[in-house]
Amino acid sequence: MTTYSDPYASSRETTEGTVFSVTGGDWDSLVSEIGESKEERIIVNMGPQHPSTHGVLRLVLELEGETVTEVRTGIGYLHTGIEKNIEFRNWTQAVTFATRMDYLAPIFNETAYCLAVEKLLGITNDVPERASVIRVMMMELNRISSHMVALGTGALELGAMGPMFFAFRDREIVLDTFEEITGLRMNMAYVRPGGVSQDLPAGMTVKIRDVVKTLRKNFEDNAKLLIGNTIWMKRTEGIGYLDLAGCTTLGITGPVLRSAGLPWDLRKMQPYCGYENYEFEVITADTADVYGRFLVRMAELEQSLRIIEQAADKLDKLEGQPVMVADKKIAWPAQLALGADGLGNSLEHIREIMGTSMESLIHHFKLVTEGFRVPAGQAYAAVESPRGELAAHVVSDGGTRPYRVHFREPSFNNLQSTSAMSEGGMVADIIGAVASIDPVMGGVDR
Amino acid sequence: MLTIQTPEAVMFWFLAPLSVIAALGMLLVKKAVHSALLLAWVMITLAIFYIAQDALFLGIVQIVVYTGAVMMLFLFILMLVGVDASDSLTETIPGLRPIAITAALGFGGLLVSLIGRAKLGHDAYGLTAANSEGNVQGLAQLLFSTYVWPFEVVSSLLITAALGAMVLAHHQRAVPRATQREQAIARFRGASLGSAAGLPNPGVFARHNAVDVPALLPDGSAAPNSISATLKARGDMLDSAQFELGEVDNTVTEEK
Amino acid sequence: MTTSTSLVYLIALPLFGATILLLAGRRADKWGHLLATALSASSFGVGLYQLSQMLSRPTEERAVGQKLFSWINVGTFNVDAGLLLDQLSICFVLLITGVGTLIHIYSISYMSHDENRRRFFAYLNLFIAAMLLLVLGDSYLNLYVGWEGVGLASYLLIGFWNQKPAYATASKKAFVMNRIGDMGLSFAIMIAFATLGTVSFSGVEEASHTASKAALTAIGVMLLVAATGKSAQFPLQAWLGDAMAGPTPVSALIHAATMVTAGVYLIIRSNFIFDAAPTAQLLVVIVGAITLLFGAFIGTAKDDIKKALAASTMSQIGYMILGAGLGPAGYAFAIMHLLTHGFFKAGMFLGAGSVMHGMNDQVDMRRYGALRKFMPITFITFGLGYLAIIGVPPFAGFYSKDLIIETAFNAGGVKGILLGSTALLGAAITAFYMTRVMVLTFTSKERWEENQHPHESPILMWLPMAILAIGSVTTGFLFTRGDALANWLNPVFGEHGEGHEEHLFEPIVVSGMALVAVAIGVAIAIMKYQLSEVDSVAPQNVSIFTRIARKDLMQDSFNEAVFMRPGQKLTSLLVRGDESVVDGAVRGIGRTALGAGAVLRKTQTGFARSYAALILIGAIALIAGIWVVTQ
Amino acid sequence: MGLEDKLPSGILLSTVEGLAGYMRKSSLWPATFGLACCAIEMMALGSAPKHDISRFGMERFSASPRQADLMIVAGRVSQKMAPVLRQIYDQMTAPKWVISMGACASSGGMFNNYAIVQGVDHIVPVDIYLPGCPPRPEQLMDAIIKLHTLIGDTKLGPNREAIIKEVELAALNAKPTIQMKGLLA
Amino acid sequence: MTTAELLGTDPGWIIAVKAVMVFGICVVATLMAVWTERRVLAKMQLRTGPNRVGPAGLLQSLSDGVKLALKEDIIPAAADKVVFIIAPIIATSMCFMAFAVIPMTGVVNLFGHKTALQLTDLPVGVLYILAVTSIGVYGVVLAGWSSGSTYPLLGGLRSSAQVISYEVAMGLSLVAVFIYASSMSTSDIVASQHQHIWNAVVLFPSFVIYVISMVGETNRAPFDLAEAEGELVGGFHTEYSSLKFALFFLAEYVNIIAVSALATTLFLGGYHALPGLGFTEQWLGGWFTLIWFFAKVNLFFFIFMWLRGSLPRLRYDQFMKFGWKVLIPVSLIWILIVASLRVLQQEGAPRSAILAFAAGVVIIVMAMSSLVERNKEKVRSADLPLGEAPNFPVPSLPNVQSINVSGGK
Amino acid sequence: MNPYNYLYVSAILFTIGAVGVVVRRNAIVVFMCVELMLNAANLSFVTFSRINGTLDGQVVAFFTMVVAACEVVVGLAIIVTIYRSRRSASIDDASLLKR
Repeated sequence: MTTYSDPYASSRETTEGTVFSVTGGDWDSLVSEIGESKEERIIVNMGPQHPSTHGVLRLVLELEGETVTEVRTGIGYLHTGIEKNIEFRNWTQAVTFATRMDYLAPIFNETAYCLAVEKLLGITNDVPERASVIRVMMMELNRISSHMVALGTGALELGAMGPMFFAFRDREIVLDTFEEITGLRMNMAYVRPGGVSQDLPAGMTVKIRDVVKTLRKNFEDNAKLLIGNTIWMKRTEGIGYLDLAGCTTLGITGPVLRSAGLPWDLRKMQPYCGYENYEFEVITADTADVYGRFLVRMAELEQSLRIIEQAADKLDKLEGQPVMVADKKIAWPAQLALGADGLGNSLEHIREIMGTSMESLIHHFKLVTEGFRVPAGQAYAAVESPRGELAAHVVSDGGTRPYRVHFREPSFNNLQSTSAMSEGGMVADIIGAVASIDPVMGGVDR
Repeated sequence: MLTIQTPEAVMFWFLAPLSVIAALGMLLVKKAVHSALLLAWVMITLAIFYIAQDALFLGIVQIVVYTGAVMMLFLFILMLVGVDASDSLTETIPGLRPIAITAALGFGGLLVSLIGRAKLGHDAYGLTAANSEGNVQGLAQLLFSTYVWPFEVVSSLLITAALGAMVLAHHQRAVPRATQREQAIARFRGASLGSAAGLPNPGVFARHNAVDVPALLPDGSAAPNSISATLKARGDMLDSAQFELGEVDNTVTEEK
Repeated sequence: MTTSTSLVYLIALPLFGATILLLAGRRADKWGHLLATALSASSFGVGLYQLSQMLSRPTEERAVGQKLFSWINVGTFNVDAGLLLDQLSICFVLLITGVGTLIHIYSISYMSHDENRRRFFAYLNLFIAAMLLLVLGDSYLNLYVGWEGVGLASYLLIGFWNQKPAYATASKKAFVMNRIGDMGLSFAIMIAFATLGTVSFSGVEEASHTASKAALTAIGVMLLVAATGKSAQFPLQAWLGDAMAGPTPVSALIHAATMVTAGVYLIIRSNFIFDAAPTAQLLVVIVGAITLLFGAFIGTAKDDIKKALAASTMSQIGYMILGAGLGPAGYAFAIMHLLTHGFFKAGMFLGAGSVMHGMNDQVDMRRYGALRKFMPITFITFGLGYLAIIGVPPFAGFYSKDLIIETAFNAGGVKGILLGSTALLGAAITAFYMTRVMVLTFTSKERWEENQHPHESPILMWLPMAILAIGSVTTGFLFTRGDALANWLNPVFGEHGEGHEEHLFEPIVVSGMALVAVAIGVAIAIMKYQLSEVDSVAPQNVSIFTRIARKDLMQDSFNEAVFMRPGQKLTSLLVRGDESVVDGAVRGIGRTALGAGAVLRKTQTGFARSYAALILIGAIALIAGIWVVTQ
Repeated sequence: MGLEDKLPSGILLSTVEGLAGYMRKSSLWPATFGLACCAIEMMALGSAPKHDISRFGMERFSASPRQADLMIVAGRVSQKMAPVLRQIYDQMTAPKWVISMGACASSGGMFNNYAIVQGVDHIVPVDIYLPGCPPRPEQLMDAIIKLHTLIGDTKLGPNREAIIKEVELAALNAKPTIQMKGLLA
Repeated sequence: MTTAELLGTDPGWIIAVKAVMVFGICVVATLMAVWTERRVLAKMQLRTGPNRVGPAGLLQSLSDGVKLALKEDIIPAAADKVVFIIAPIIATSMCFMAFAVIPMTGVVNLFGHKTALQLTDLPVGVLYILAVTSIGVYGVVLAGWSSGSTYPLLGGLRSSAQVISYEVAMGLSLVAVFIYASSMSTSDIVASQHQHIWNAVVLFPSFVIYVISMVGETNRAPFDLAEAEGELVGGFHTEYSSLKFALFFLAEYVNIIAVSALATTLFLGGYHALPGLGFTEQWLGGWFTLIWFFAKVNLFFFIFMWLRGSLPRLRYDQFMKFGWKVLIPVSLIWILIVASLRVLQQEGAPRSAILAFAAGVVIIVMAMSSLVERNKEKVRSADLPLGEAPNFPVPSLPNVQSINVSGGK
Repeated sequence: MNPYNYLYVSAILFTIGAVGVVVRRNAIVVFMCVELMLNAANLSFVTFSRINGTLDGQVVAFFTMVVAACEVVVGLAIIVTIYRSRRSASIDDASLLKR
């Protein structure tokens, strides 16, 4: 005899035959179960090597036709052990690791870390104003270069080739500026605990103003390429919806949060580096979709340009002031001016430490080989990176090396929203949704 | 009176065996897609036959309708329904196959011999006269005068069939599928926020990345919800135990 | 025949307006009424232009035609969609577009508070287009299209306020009753095609000389049925009263001036058929006579001002039908009465609308009274119409009605006396109930309810009324001056322009008799309503006649008893028969089949392929059979 | 490889070698394999109008490894990514080349830790090592041009086999690392 | 003498020569097209484009082709071998076959023989092209299926659905041309345009529909969903390498050229010069017509490039919706209009009636389109939807001045 | 050669189709065999048309094509529906007629 198994009816054998006891079910749940028949679903693996997953993000999709029913995000393919490595470097060297996390926003990584260290050291107010202004200017430039990548690749992934090239043209302009100031295009390790590694080259503010002018003009072109384009609107409007409740639940910050209507910007809410002295607006949108995020990023570019202009004005006023904290116990001893041979420190500096002061030499030696000591304790400092709240949580046991450094990386938090933004949409919408989050896997995996 | 030119004869003796072979092949191959391809080939040869027989329009329409639409539909359905399943060719109904083959031989033989014996009372005329104003024009003349009624009937049949197919194949959902927007809103208002950030992804670190391998939990056991419920239901799931690191020491000791 | 290319614009302009307004939807709310009015007016302009063209041509070339396209082309049956504008049509064209335009103008103001005014104007335009097609079509088939078109437009307009179930029912009733008439027309067309082989006016006219009398009589009777339906004649008159549910301008345009006269047009247009089929002609006369009394009786009992006017319309159209049935002698007079009636009745309806406008849509005349002081313009225009309809010289109605009465007496013999007396009686009753309306509404004492503030209507409303009033004063005189209209129309009625000239009474005597009858009617009405107190609620203890008249002379009960009940009986009989005989047989077969199936199912395996194999074997058997047979 | 391997050695072969090398180097389709910082510089090479890799006929970044000729390993390779990388490499069709872009890919760079593969040559054969952290686009372009020369000189058929034998022999004859006594010995 | 009669007199060797010429033209045109596309796109994107191989990089696409031929040829283990090999062959050969009925020149002198550069002139030439392209789809579907992996299968299904749907729209847009030319033969259609006016002018809606659907039919941006790199990696040809991939590549471009050539033939007067320039058969006729032909083909090809350079990709459902709910109904309505106009004309209706009809149609279309516009509704709200409150507390909006870029409060 | 040869081909193809319907179990293949039979019939029609010198045969073949298209559309829809509920396209599984 065949046995039937029925979830709603159990049966038992008695002497008079089989007796069924029907338990019954909730009709609504039954209906929804029927509605969610899983028969025609396929599982597709997207990434970690896929042209549209922003690096090495892996997405495991469950599709019903073209509709996405489930998204799992797989991360860790770029895990580099940066936080662990930092524990084995001194406080200053850690900057070179931190800068390589979110490789689109190196200055922000550095600043967040340095602000935290400065807090621990208690020198937050001793950082020279010129250094702060330079930091602000660099951060805003970096915000532009980062947004350019977000917009360009986002457009490319939705099939528009043109914007990509226009965006990278502008990004190159910014990177050239970085190179002129720091010597490197990316991963500069320019911001150091106590200030910045070196002053601006002469006449830089003039150039910066030129750059701002050029960029402002170029941004108009870029906007024209996409805003108002019917296909672009169709691909972005109402896609990847995530409302404010979702954002706050998942701890999402940055343009994604602002696209849901909350004007949350750390530069306004918890000003650092003297942001309270700049005039700029927080950009929000209320569509909570990909298009809103796109608009927010576009509009933030202009605000960044405004800040850069103000910073350039301030820099002109602060010409000649130091860019590193005065405390010689912390400040890197060198002036990092080039020597006559084009390498190394300036002759005056060498002459000073080698010739005039034995103490200087010892101090130099200790500082370079061992680094400065930081009082025991912990500090948390956050900055508003292009992707949201980027923060460093620094723990010191009083030694020359961090006991623990943890970064609160916005990409990591924001990436949690992938499944909320994609489930229920179409396959192609995932691309738009992920692009609108603009995750940087280097930051996610660290 | 019709005389058949040599080129047509050559074409016929070349293509006719090919089409018969293809038809036989369609009967015998295991994969349905191959059957479909062979049938498409038969249809194309028939189209060529039509064209050779002064039915130019019909030949082209044969390709458009049969090869282009009907067979494409078949391929579509084949891809939807069990893509790479090969059919078993063993017979399940006892005695059917010998009956079928005998019957077929008898049927074919009878047909052929009937055709051989058939007499028309006149020679083949050929279509030169009927096609004098053009094959398309001739057909149109007939279609829109003598056969206008069947034409209309057939067209309404076609519309009915299309509608019917849509109704049949339409997958009525018991509850409308929630849009992304609705899902995203409901997600953060549900009873639990446990899965608000999505489910974990499968794969064992640096050892196996496939979607059917459950991830490992810190204690080395497989994480049940790391692979899709659909795969689980279908039973397409590998045992991740083989990727476990047996020697992982799970004991925690105080660091000095 | 001369051809003209601009005829199509007559129809195309309002049709275009209707299309635009219907498609444009709400966005046209702001300008839709203006567009519709302008298009209607320009159609009128085209009509005037055509008239001037026509006048410039010699009499025999005045009819113009336009072939639009080849409509039906099956074997020997050819129908062109073509238009024909002759002296008869132009009268109608000008009436339709002229009065239509006035009513458009009136409606702008009348309907200004209705949120669906645009839709209303779309329907109005649609109606005008359809009506023009009706009178311009050059064959019965084209006429039929217009015929159905006005039916549709009328249906839409009566049911315009279809939120109210009663109004929706009224429109349905009108539609259904019209359908019966339409069946008549379609039968007539079919018979014409079957026996005469053509459906164009000219073709039928030609064929009517040689066709059998029976066929022509059949066609004539069917045409009469059609006419009774559309023109609300006995026995298909019941819908007209209910049709008053529509907005008042609709009543004025459709149910007084234009659509209801389509039947008259049809009969006159088919004069050649009726001339050749005296039996049918006699029927026409009878119907006309009955209806004119019928309508008049109803009119005396109605308290609803619009229904009273509707009854009057019915009665007046009875006059026209009567005239049309009197043969060549009456055609021109029927048309004349039609035209004058178009003016004064439309004017009176508009006046009624104006009164309702001022009285918060109150329609009960017993609730009116003494409105003369509050609505002087309405009073004057309505009064002019009133004088016209009761036939006081020199107003229009006097000329036209008087001529019909005269012709009726001239019909000869007993028939003539009967018809003439009927017409005379009708005139007296008309005078009675119209005076009643007039008195109850304007001159008697106030019987309003509380919170009524009667006031004069705005200029857009009274201007059309004024123009129509002028028409009702002057047209009769103009038409009869030197027999202008009769001569104008003569070519349409072909060779027999001059009829019998034997007079029963001298014309002046007839006029005198008519005036006396009118005077009696007026006098009774004034006595009864002006000089004595009128109840503001209709008294119930009245004579049986009044009661019957209030119930529209039992027409609905009649319909119910004669058509509905037997129909229901028949249906239920059929149902029972179906159940016992047909179903029984079916069930029996079913049972047999089930029994057989139970035996046969054992042979079924359910495998499609084994069935296929069986089919194959069957096919082999078949072919083998052929093989053997052809051996 | 394709049909060129069926050719006999001789003058014809060397002509074909030259031609094939020229064609191959002038149409080198990179697989998109961005990992970290270097990927951005790689994109800059491909996308920034200033650099414009399309001049060399390389703008067709191939999403499918089957159609790619060149894998630019741009960035640090984590232990978790290594099998994926190898799989992609295996899916590429011969002839294929690998540029190890940046310090991390070449040697693990500054990340000498548990997470990072210390040089991608542990997993796939590398043709060009490109230092820098990250290398500028110009550097990458230089590497590509150097690779072009390499490709242009690639031998085919019997010549190729001969070279393979030679290299293998040299490897066999080389002193084992354990016996080495310093850099130069 | 009509083209059909002219071609009927061709001896066998001329046909062979012409076949070779057509093949050669297609291949060379493809090579040039690839190069042009890369250069033009580069210009649109502020770049240079290929310029190393040959003069101005002209040989770039040749080297791509040779390189592909020299690559290793892989047949994946999961693939269905026979079909895997047949698929690219079907795809390529069919698009070449489409060229057989394209009239590329007027009467020319080929080796002393008067003929036209058109392989054959079928009375149902355009239908023939539709038939051949419908077989060409097999290449794509089979490639996707036979690869035995998910992305290609999805890509193959997408692409075949796309090609089939857009072929319907394309076929419908051609009906209007047939009605106006009273013929389905390509050369007749060219001739009728020469006598009257280009179909692109009279049948402008058909022209637009055709141009849109030809982009859809060839799987090109912004309709390149079948091979959408962003979603499906490479679509149906993901698993293909070496020559087989080169064949798909070739097929794609030959297809583009074929549809452009068909567009030229059906809508832009074929090989004839611009009307009104005074070009005649005698003066700048003959082989010069080939130049005109290719100038027009290139115009269409430029449209392809332009679209690719400037537009994002549509989503699949939007794309299918566009095809089925916009293009096909519009072409159906348009055919009805064209047919009615044509009948009116042939029945000799007065010009005013025709004009009135046309005006009426225009107004109806305008009215309907404006109705559609109205129904557009914007979904926007970051406000919390009514109903259950979120589980996680949502902060009240902080008192910070902000600019709302999406037009809200 | 004479045109009757086409009729022989037609007869053979028809027979093959008939056998296929009986022998194959995959519903889709069965359907394809039906299509083959229809096609074979069409070939006969076209040949008859040629033999008789009138186009009526071609018209009938034309109608056959339309009917075949209808049949395929509905048939395949049914197969898909069956497949949805029973996960099988074998016609032996759909033997519910028996009960």
